[in-house]
Amino acid sequence: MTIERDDGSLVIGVRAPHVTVEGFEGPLDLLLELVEEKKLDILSVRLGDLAGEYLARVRALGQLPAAEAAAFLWLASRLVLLKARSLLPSLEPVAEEDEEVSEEELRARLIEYAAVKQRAAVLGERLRAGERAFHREGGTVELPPRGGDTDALAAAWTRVLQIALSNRREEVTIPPERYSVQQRTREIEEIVARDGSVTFATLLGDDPTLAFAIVTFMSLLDLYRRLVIDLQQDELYGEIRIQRKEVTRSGEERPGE
Amino acid sequence: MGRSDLANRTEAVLFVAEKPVPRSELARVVGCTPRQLESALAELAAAYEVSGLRLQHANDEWQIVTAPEMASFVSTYLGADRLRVSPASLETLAVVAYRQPITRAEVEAVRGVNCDQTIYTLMSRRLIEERGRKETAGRPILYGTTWEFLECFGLASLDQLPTVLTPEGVVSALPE
Amino acid sequence: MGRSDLANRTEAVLFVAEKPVPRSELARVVGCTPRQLESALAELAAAYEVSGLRLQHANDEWQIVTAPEMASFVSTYLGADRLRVSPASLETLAVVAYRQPITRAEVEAVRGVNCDQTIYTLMSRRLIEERGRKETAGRPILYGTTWEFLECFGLASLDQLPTVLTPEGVVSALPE
Repeated sequence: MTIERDDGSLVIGVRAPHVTVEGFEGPLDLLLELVEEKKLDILSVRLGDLAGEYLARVRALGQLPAAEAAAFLWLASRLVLLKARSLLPSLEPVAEEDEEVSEEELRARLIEYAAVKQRAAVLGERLRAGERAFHREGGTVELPPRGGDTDALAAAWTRVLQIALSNRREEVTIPPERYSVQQRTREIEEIVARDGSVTFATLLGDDPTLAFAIVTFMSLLDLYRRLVIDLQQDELYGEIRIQRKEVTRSGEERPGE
Repeated sequence: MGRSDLANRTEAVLFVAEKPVPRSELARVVGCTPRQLESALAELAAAYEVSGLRLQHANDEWQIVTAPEMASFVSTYLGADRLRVSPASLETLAVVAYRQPITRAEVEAVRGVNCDQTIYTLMSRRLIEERGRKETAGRPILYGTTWEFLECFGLASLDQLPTVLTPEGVVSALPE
Repeated sequence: MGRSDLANRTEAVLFVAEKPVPRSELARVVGCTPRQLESALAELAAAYEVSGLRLQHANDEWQIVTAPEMASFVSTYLGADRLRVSPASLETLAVVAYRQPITRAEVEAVRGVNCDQTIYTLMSRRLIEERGRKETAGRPILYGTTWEFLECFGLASLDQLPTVLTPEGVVSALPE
């Protein structure tokens, strides 16, 4: 399997980050492929009828990043619902009116997505054909008159740095980060032992990845289960505080010891 | 079959310009009314049909560029590299090109996937750019295609975007 | 009265060239013999007679320039702004200004694109100049900004270049 990356390099056997999941650009892409594969008319096929096959394909996708899995499964659940409704016309789910679940809505999205795919293909074709235009960089001015804008120069430098940075980002294939729950648990235990308490937000940091957030959360559950910490939240959606559990003198809260 | 003097003036000015020139500035420089300029530009565009050059425009800014058919020779001379865009970025680019100006959330609604990365890539290649803010909650950024986009795809203007046959009734019925 | 394809190729290449192009290079780029090129050049020169452009040559190096009659409009346009530098040239200038002395290859490594033309433009406007050679393989030319650069941007010295806040790790991680 070969993928052409944005920077023009070919990556063998590696998928571009965040973009492609097992060859599909997303849930709609998979659905569209099913429709096309079975040579169904996008305008008249009952989308719910594809639910079984869609789910089967999702199952076969194997390892899905959590965020993508959610999107695929969301669509799968919609398809199942459509299917169920067609089998049991009396089935009237509560408050579905303004949700994005109607067959028509889904069909319209699918059709638009099909158009997007075609347009992307046509644009890609043009790009491959390489028939681009060039403007003229040159000029006829010999001596620079005064009045150059130093801010523009600084802005250009900043832009170059950003581009250089982004190019580097694309060059480097970042290995998937690995946080073990064990390791994170130990870290949190140390923080709590040292500081007494810490907020959930602090533990997550400014820009946590999904994996990091999940591992942190699981670690907290584990610590809570093992009676190492107390969790406290004063109001709904409020700050979650993690506190070191007071060690009781008798130790009777530690079963098994 | 001589050309009009106005067309030649316009050509000379556009030739030395290193960036697209707004029509109003062009009219002022060559000394004519916007309407006269319009016919001069049309004359130039027609004359270029048989040449190695083209007249390109966007947002009523004009520039002379090379004809797309000549790209391979120009690339050879300039040592220019071929631009490559991943399929995912191409999809995002297609959505932006045909629906601009458009917010990221709107692009994502159409593609059904997160488009952070592809928008970032397209921005850093200058194929798309910010086009102000949408006056809705959160004032999200609007994106549109750039001058470079036209050049890279050899389009004289956005009107030349390839049309794709779709059941238009259905597509246009989508919520904007 | 269509033009030959060869004339159009030649036109496109000369259009993007910022410096006079030797005939031998031109022939190589457009893929023809020197004799064929000669007739293509003659064809172009004739076509330009009625246009705002002219074909100019010296020492068998060729260049498209604006027609002398158009000089007043061209200078009106060029004088309208102050310093005219394309965004691409400005980027190259920024790299040279902030990282001087620097070789062309180093500038290209930072910008990620071929910088031949922009360096030529900046040299011909005397915004950058040669600063000796780097003592590495091939002894490549080092570039730095000129006195005119300072004057043009109203800087008393290079210390006055606006500081740009960047994540230091990124800057220092750039290829040297």
